[in-house]
Parts: sequence; C-alpha cells; structure tokens
Amino acid sequence: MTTVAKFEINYLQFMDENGTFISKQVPPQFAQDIDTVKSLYRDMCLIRVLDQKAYALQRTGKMGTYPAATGQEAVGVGFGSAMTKDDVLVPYYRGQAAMIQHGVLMEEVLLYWGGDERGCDYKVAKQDFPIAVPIATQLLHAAGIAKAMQMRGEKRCVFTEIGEGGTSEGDFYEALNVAGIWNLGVVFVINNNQWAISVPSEIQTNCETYAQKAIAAGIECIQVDGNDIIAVKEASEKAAEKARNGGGPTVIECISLRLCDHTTADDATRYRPEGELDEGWKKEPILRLRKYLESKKAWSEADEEKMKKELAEEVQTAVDNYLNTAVDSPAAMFDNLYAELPERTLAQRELALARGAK
Amino acid sequence: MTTVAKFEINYLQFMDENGTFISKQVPPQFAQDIDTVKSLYRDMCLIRVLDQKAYALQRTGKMGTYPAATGQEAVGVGFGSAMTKDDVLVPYYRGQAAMIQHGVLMEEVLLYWGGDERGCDYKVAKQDFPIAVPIATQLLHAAGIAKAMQMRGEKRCVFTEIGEGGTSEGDFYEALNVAGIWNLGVVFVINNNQWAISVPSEIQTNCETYAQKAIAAGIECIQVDGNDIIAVKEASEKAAEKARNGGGPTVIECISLRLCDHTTADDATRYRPEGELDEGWKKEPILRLRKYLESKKAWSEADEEKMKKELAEEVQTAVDNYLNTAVDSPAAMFDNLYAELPERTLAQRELALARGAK
Amino acid sequence: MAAITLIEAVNKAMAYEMGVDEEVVILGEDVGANGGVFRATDGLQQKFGDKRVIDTPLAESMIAGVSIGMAAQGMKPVAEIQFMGFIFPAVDQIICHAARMRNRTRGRIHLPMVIRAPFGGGIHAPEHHSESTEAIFAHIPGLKVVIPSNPSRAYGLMLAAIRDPDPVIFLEPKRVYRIEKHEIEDNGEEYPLGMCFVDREGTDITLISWGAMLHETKQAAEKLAAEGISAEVIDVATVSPLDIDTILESVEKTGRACIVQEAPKAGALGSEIAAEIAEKGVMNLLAPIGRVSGYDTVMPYYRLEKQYMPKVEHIVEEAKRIVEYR
Amino acid sequence: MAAITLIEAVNKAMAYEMGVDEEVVILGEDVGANGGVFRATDGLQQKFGDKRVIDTPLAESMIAGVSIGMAAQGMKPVAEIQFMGFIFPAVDQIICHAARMRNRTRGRIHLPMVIRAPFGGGIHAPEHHSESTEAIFAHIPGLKVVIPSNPSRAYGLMLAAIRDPDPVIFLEPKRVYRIEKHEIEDNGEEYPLGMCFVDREGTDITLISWGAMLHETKQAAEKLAAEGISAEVIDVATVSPLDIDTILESVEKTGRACIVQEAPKAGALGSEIAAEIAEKGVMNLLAPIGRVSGYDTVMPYYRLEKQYMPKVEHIVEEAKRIVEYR
Ligand SMILES: Cc1ncc(C[n+]2csc(CCOP(=O)(O)OP(=O)(O)O)c2C)c(N)n1
Ligand SMILES: Cc1ncc(C[n+]2csc(CCOP(=O)(O)OP(=O)(O)O)c2C)c(N)n1
Ligand SMILES: [Mg+2]
Ligand SMILES: [Mg+2]
Repeated sequence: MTTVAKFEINYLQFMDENGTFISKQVPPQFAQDIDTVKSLYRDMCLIRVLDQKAYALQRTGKMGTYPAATGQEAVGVGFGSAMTKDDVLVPYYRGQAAMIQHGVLMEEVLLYWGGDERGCDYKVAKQDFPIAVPIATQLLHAAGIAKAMQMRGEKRCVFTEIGEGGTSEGDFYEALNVAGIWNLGVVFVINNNQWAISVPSEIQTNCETYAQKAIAAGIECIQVDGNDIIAVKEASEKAAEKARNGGGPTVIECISLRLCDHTTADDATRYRPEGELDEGWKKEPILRLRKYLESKKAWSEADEEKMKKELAEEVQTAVDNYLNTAVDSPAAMFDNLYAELPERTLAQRELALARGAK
Repeated sequence: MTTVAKFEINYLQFMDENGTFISKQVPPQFAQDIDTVKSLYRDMCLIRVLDQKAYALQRTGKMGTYPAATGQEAVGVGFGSAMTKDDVLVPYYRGQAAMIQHGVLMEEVLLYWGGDERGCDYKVAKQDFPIAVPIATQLLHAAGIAKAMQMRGEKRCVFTEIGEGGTSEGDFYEALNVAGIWNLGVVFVINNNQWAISVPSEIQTNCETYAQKAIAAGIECIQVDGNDIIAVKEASEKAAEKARNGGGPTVIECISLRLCDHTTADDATRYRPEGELDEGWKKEPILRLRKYLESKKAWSEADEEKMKKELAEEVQTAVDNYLNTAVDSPAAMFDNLYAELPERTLAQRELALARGAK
Repeated sequence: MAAITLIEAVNKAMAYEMGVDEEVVILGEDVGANGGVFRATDGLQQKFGDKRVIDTPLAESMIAGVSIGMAAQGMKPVAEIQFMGFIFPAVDQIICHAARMRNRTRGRIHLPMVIRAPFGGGIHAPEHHSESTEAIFAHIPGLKVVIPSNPSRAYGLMLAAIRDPDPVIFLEPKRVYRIEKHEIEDNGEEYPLGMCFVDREGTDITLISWGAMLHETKQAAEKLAAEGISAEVIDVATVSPLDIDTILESVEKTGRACIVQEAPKAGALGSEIAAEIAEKGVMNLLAPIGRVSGYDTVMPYYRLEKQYMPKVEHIVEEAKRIVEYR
Repeated sequence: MAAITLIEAVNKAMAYEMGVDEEVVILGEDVGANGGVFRATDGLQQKFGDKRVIDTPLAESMIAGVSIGMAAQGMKPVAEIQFMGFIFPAVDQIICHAARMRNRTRGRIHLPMVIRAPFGGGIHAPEHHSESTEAIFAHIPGLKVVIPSNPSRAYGLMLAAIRDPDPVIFLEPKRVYRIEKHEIEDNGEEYPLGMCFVDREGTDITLISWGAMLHETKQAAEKLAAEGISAEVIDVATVSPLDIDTILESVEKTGRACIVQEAPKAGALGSEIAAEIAEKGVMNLLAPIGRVSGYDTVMPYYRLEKQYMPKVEHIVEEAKRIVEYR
C-alpha cells in the first residue's frame, strides 16, 4: 500500500485558565494591546449580563424560550470581533455574542426571543441573516452569500456559526463541500460546547475532533481553545483575511463548555454528570481574561464594579426598549409575506384585522 | 500550535494494466487460486454482455433507460464476491454487477429497468434492497440494517454502493457519521467513475481522495484501484470481516472510469474530453485480468470463445424471461400499497380495473 | 387505572408495546436520559436500556433512513422528530422510501415504523415550533397519518400505529399534551386506524376537526347548543387515509358542514374533506361548506400567535352563518 | 419570430433575462456543458460563461440553500432541480427559509429566486421521474408555484418568475416539453403571475386544469363540443396563490365544474379548487364537482404508467356525467 494523502489537525491556545500565556508562539499583535484586551473582556461580560437578564425575563413571563451562551462568550465575541462591517454574519440561535459584536442591537435580540419578527429587522447589521432555527441550514446561506461576493469580486467574507451537534446534519457537510470546491470566502465556526441539548459530544460523532470534518470537503481547519479568546480571535482573523483575499474557506472548531441549560426550557440536571459544571467554571473564558488583566495590573476591583454598573445600565436600556415595543398589528402577519399580497389573502388580512379589533 | 490528530489515506493496487502483479504486498490467497480468478473474470464478462444486451434492447424500444457499468465491472464484482449470502446488499442504480453477484437474477434486473416493479421482488436475494434512485438515500438504509444486525448480535454485514458524485449529498455524510458513532457493520463502496453524468470529479469536491471523506465520520477508509479486481475484492473482504465481527464500518473508494454514457438517455460526447475513453480502455478491468490469466497460461482464445457463447446464452435466457413476462394488471398499482388497501382506494382500484379492461 | 394526560398516554402506549414486543425500539434526539423535550419518552431508557431507547446524532434524514433499514429487518422503530418543523430534512426518506418500499418490492419488504412528531401552535414556542403541516403527508400514498385528540385516543392509536405493518406518521397536538386527563387502563388495547370518531351527535351541522382544534370545536358545539343549534362533532383522527364515509353520512343527516383546522387554509386537509363532500355529498347540502382555518401566511412568532389561531368564537360564528344560510 | 417548443421557450426566456440582467445566474446539476438533461439550459454556458451557468455538486439542499444566500445579496439565481422527484432534499430550505425570509425579516431580506423542475409522468422514465407533487408547495405560504402549459406561457411566465422579487417554484410539464410549437417573439414580454387563463369559452361546464393535463382537457372539450356540450377550459397556470375569482366566475356561468389533474387525488390541488368552489360558489352548482385525477397510489413504473394517467375519455365521461346530473 502506498500513502496518497496525509492530514493533521492543529490546536491553538495561547492562554491557560490562569490567564497565563503558555504558547511558544508569539501572542498576536492585538493581544499585546491592553485596551483591545480590555474591550474583549468587556464585550464578553456584556453577553453574560444580557443572558442573565434574559433568563430573568423568561422566568417572570416577559420573554420566550432563550438560549444563553454562558461559558461560550469567547467564541462569539472572539470571531465576531474579527469581522469588519462589510463582512456578513450568518448566526445560529446561540449566536448573540457574535451578532452583537457585528452590530445587531441587544433590543433586537430580545425582541426576537420575545416572539416578534421585528427583532430580525436589524437597523445596523443590514445584511446579516436572522437566526436560523432549523439546525445547519444556515451554513448553505453563508456559502451562497460568499458566492455572490466572489462573483462580484468583493473583498468581503462571511462568518457562520454552528453547534457541534449540528455538524451531524447533512447541510453542514453540503455547505463545507461546496465552499471547498468553489473556494468560497466562508469561515465556519463550530461552537463545540460539548452538548446538543442532552446529547453529549461523545455520542454525536466518532471523530476525535470536529475540525477534521473539514477534511471531507478538502478545506483547511483548526481546533482552538474556545475558552481562550485570544486563540479564537487570532484564528478567526487569519481565516477572515484569507477568505477576503480569495483564499477560500476555513473551519474553526472552538472547544467550549455549555455552563448553562440548553435553553430556559431545558433542565440539564436530568442528564448532566455531577461535577462537570464545577470543573467547567474553573476554565471559563471571562475569569481567565480577568486574571490576565489583573496580572498585568490593568484591571482592578473598582474597574470591575464600574463596568458591571455600566453593563447593567446598557442592558436595562435594551430591555426597556424591548418591553416598550407594543405588540404589532395582526396585519403584520400578512404585510411581508410577498412584495404584494395576493388578492385572495387580502380578504384574510381584513378578517384578521376585524377579529383582532374585537 | 500542537498537532492533535493525524490521518493518512492508503492506496491499494496489486495488478497493473498489463496484468502484472506490481505490489510488494503478497497477493491475497484467493488471487493465487486460478479458478477463483477465472470465475471473477467470467463474472465481469457477464456484466459486460448483459449491459450490451440491455443497451441493444433499449435502442430497439424493448427496455427503458438503462445505466451500464462498462469499465466498472471490477468494482461490483469485486465487492459483491466478498459478500456471503447472509450479508445484505443495498445497491445503487448502477449496481447490477454486485446485485447479480449477490443473487439478484438477471431477469429481475431487466424487468426493473423494463419498468416493472416485480423486478424488485427478488426470488433469491430476499433481504437485499431494491435500487435506490434518489442518490445517497440508500446509505442510511444500510446503516439501519446494520443497526438491526448489531442489536440482534448477528455476524452479518451490509454492503452499499454509491457514485463519487453522490458523495456530495448530505445523506452520504449522515450515514457515515451514524455508522461511525454506532460502530455499524457497513462497508461503504464508492464507485469513483470520475463522472456524475456530465460533471467531472474535479468540480464535485475539493478532496484529493474520496476515501478521506470517512475522516469526517471517524471511520476507516482506503482507496483502491477500481480497475484491479484483486485489490477491490481484497479490501472488501477485509472490511467485511471486520464489519461482521463488530469492528465497524469502512469506506472503500474504488477509482474506475465510466467507459460508457451515463445511461441510454445520455450523450457523453456533449461533455467528454477527447481521448479520455481511449486512455481509459487501456486500463479497463477485464482486459488486464485476461492478460494475467494468459500470462499464467490459464486462458486461451478457445476458452474465451466458449465463455462468450455461454454468456450470450445465459443472458439471452434472462432476456427471454424478461420479454415473456406479461404486463401486470392495473390492480398491481394498488395491491401492495399497504398491507390492506383502504376502503376509499378500493373504489379507485375497481375504477382502474374497469378502465384497463377497455 | 390512572388519570393521565395525552403525552403520558403516548408514553404508556410505547412502554406497553416495548414490554410485550422486543422488536420495538425508540430512537431520536434527546429521547434517552432527557426523556424527550416534552417527556414523551420519560423513563423509557431507564426501563428498557440504552440499546432500545437510543439517542441519535442530530440528523433527521438519518433518523428516518435508519428507521427504514431497521424496519426492513423486522424491527419496529418508533422514531421521534423533536418538532414537526424539523421533519423536512426527513421528508425525502419518508416520501421516497418509507411510503413506497412495500409497493416498490411488491410486498417483499415492508416497513413497520412510526415517526412521531409534536405539532401545532399555541405554546409560545420559537419559530418552526408551531406549524401544522399534516396536509403534506396526507397527500402521500403509502403513508398513514394519525393525529390523536385526547389521552385515550393517543394511547389506543399509538398502539395501533406501532403494530401497523406499514409506516405511520403520528402527529401529536402538543398544545393539548396536558390539557385534560383520561382514566386509562394500561391493557394494550388499541383503537382502529383509518376511522373517524363521532364525538357528539347533532342534527343541524357537522363540525369536522382533529388534533388540538377539536377542543375548540367541542366548546363551539356547546355554545351552539346553548343557542339551540345542534352540532355533530367528528374527530377525523386518521387524517390519511381518510374515513370519508363517516363524514358523508353525518353531512347527509345535517346538510351542513364546517371544517375546523389550524393549518393555513389553501391546500390544507380541510380542502380535501370539503372536496370529497363536494364530489359525493354536495347535493345533500343546504349551505356552502365552511372552513375555519389558519390564515394563508407563515405561522407568526408567538407575540402574534393568538391572532393566528382559530378560536371558539370563530367556529360559532361560521357555524351560525352556515346554519342561517338561505 | 420562430416556432419553438415549451422547453425552448424556457431556454429562451432565461437567455433573454440573462442578456439584460447580469444578476441572473443559473445553477444546478448538469446545467453547463450538458445543457441540462432535457436541454433546458442548452447553449447558455457557451453564451454566458461558466461563471453565470454553474454546474453544482450533486446536492439539492445545497442548490436551494446557496440560491437563498445569493438571492439575499441581490442576485437572481435560477436553480434547476433535475427532476421534481429529487426536490425533497431541498424542501427544508424551500419551506423553512425561501418561503419565509421576507416575512421573517419584516421585508429586510427578500429572495428573488426561481427553482425550476420538470415534473409529471408519461415519458417512460424510471421511478421518481414522473410524480406530480405540486400540492406540497401550493400549501406553503410565501411561495409562488407556477406551471406553464404551452410554449408562450412558458416564455412569459418564466420571465415573470425571474423578475419576481419573491421565490417562485417553476414546474415544467415535461411530457409536453416538445409536443407543440408556438411562434414566439423573443421580446422579453412577460405574462402575469397569479392569473388563470381561459383557454376556451363555454356555457355547460367548466373544465379546470394545468400543465400537461391541459392538453387532454382541451381535447376532451373538443369531443364534448362534438356531442353538443359546451365546455369552458381554464388553465390555472399559477397554482399558488390561486386566482380563484376567474374560476368562480366561470362556474357561476356554467353551474358545473370538473377538475383535471395528474396527481394522486387525496389532498391534491384539485381538492383546494373544489373546496373553494364548495365554499364560495356551491349554491350556483347544478351538479357535484368532479375531479378526474391520478389514483391515490404510488406512480407506477412505466409499464403501468398509462394505466395511471387520466385520459381524454375519462374527462369526457366525467364531464358528461356531471352535465347529465339530475
Ligand atoms: C433541524 C433541527 N433539528 C432539531 C432541532 C431542535 N434542537 C434545537 S437545539 C438542538 C441541539 C443543538 O446542539 P448543538 O448543535 O450542539 O448546539 P448548541 O445548542 O449546543 O449550541 C436541537 C436538537 C432544530 N432546531 N433543528
Ligand atoms: C437525489 C438525486 N438527485 C439527482 C439525481 C439524478 N441523477 C441520476 S444519476 C446522477 C449522477 C450520479 O453520479 P455518481 O454519483 O457519480 O454516480 P454514477 O452515475 O457516475 O455511477 C444524477 C445527478 C438522482 N437520481 N437523485
Ligand atoms: Mg452543542
Ligand atoms: Mg460517478
């Protein structure tokens, strides 16, 4: 037998759970700029506050089912911060961290999970896709968007995110394959939070890594410590740069851990092994970055207090805006179905309005 | 960066296009038995004769669209001959070589392509699946069958076949993934005949090999020379043995070449580069095995003549049986829809019979 | 005997059949330790082990396709699709293979399998968690499509579905998963598939419904009775193949028909029922056939969900319009 | 001006629009050098290059999903699904995303895309190459479903489909791809979507059909005329959203309706049309509504194909039964 192809999967981590740079690699430029690091820290903390607030809203009947990203803030903030305004984000449902990085408003996120389509009518992130609920479907949209960019010769790229469970869907693979053969500028981020609702990663796939799934599509891949925002951001920036310049797609597997229930509708105590959370909380992304900042004497308890207060206010403003958005008219069910509503459906619209008025 | 996983793809070939054993590996036991080799030769020739006959039937209006396996006989005969009666075959539409190896009757194959469902009611190969027309769907059936075998502790395995184009479908990947994680006894054979109708393999996927797609599912794979029946059979027997004994799935990529149109409905001159066929005919599987047999003084022109005559008769008998099968009653459209036909549809059955009688 | 909800009845029926038939296996996303996101398979993995209650990878086409392979080998898979909104990746396997394998092989291979999915709106769920797309499956020859409306029927019909030698799509109206309890003896007695149930006898109008909407329909019948209108109420239960005879008989008696459904109106199951009446029973009709229905629009996110759903008063109104028609 | 077939008309319309609008791109399996297995895209890659006429990998969900992404960026993909029997892997993308993106984003993102697929029986093709499953798509709000019945309509409706700002499923009746030729001026003039065509005026009965069956329906009308029965013939053309007004008007005039379709009867488009008549026009009816239809069974392999397909004489028979109804 002769060997006709060889592959290896590399793993990237700069910072350990103590906030110490452990890699022999020189840390990337941005990591040497303390203000950048501080702002990454702040952005991760914002997501945590938002998630906690949303959780509370749900528990008090003011919000629908909500999927927190607790413990996975470095993934979304990390790759989201590698995007430029011109890039396009195609998120998944647990994608609030990247979405907010890329200009989706917090109140839009809340309005969406609050059961209102207007939460998808992004004021700023005009080209970003709304959340895709059917898992893995969004990766094909990302490929299509990148195809359009390629045909028009634009130097933009597309980021899309998926959970590790979602990689079992056929659409995941079809998207990777077409991105590979067409050399599309897509960065596929896998948030490997080790759970798909109650299904642990060990029974999802026989792969040692999720990154290696890229080999089936002949595209580049890397596995990173998803709790290390420096690694996530660095891998994302490299991949984005490549994608914008015609270098094609990349798969980035970020190993994180879901430090929360799947959604507010879930009760993870039914299936989660004891101790996993305790271990997980020791490695989580926010704490380690704080330790790093503290070790650099760039962060104090007072800074922390001040930031927390600011974040709480910021989030509260978004919550207020959300809660103050009046329920839409029943006409909204019809008015964006087509560019022009068919004759037949017009009568139904009238009926809905009449019924709604009662 | 650290390397966390490594993979390599191996290629197996024993015999070159001149019928010479070129591998440093010892040829497998069966290849050293001249009668076995002769019978493999004969079985491949049978498929070629059958395909030619079917083609002629189609051209004279006695047969529907038919997909010949010309140039790919070593693939189907090779893995089909590695199957035992207890194994189950889940074929694809160009699967007549393996099907016939595994006990499907030639007249059943003809009846099927002649537009009659009774061609799927196999007399001998009772558990084998009928051809799946929707590409890649069959791989999931194979996984399900293997799951049943596993649950019942049976030492059987499942073979399933797909074209290289079909590997782009999501179902292909979903099947590999579930076979991987459940450690199912399935052998996935990819007939890489380098064309999916008019689409060449180079624009189907960015992979250097089709075998490597198995890496995305964490399962074993190998690439073999699909024109070398010794290699195909050897790889298949190893994989089958492993599968029957709880060792799990294998992907076998067989590199062949489609030396015919896609089907009788196709005209490959519209898209096929000049010269490809000429080159291909030099490497095809039947000729090289004949050269080998001749080099061993085990085959003469007289043997060839005699065999050809026998094969022609065998095929003609099947053709006669096919042609003599009267068209079924319109009732057949209804009688196997459910175990018991619903009341409502009974009336339609009456109507169809009445209309058909006119 | 215990009073149980619809979802508990589904659970009990599966448990019963797993107990008596070792070919019955459950598979799907989160059906194991988690017991399903609605708890339909609660406790079953503990009871029957993870060999028979299988958490699958996240892939619906796979779930359907693997079930086909298992069923072909004589097992009886009961597959869960977590929500009906996620059944679409499996539609190719269901339509092209599950529905056709018996016919394709002229009876050689048949597929005793069930695909369960919760469906319908009204529980404040996110997008894709609330649609009613039963009409798609009801149009496919070779499938049976069953929708229980209450705990007893869920128990009896689920048993029949598992025992049926052909594929059954079993759609569970999740809005009424826990709305009422029935006393059910867990004795393995099935209800027949392919049969409507007459839930209330009446003389002035026939109200035809299925699943969750049956509850509004029955309430409407009550209200109509208070106004002196006698409504017959039919639970279709098996929406395909349709037991049209029971419906036609009723309409012959009442002369008036109104179909109540949650799905968008155009091309829904209600259209088929109306068409059948129009073909075979129209000359008995004293008034046009009414359809109280969802709108021909996308099921809205939950803030507007209530505006989308047909309500008791809409049924009453439409029934009165029909009864008063001259 | 040249006399061209339906499939040539499809080709010409795509070529026209590609010539005037560079956002229009074609993608699908074998659409390039091969020009499509039916030659719908013949010559287009030569003319417009392989950047605009794209041979895709073999994956239908991908074709639909990628088209969605391209359309969201303002391109106008015209995707081919090789046969309608292979559209099912794409159904998730079509139903869950293509049909809903405008609504979901409250108009922010809309998808000017066309999905073409040849459909219907009668050409002696293998399994899955002959079904008529238009009803599935006609039930989905947010889609338009268009079926041309002749070359002129194919040309005009295809242009309208490509220019439409929303997703259009364009189903081509392959049995009549080459059955007749029309003189068509290649001037880019579209026909309106969402409108029935009255193909023959009559007073005794309204025959309603679409696609390939329209040809049998018209022949039946001829035969009926010879027997003194005046049939009005309607080509539905846009099967969703349905132009029910034109149909109701006709039925008001004739008092009798017969729908002719190739699909299995239960839950087909004919049911929706019948239901609408039964709801809004039933009191004008002088006879029950007829449906000449395929059977509720799997489309058989081709040896029995003829036994499955509705024929001219079946339409004549049913029309006479309806006209003679007392
Ligand atoms: C096609 C589809 N199937 C099922 C679901 C239901 N569902 C929602 S989230 C989820 C688990 C996803 O896990 P993973 O992909 O790992 O992402 P995570 O939620 O862990 O971030 C499932 C099964 C869905 N949304 N879409
Ligand atoms: C799901 C699906 N899509 C499209 C087709 C139409 N089709 C039939 S064969 C074929 C090409 C298949 O190529 P490959 O998988 O390489 O197999 P080969 O025919 O070369 O053996 C296509 C596109 C189909 N049968 N099923
Ligand atoms: Mg996960
Ligand atoms: Mg091929």
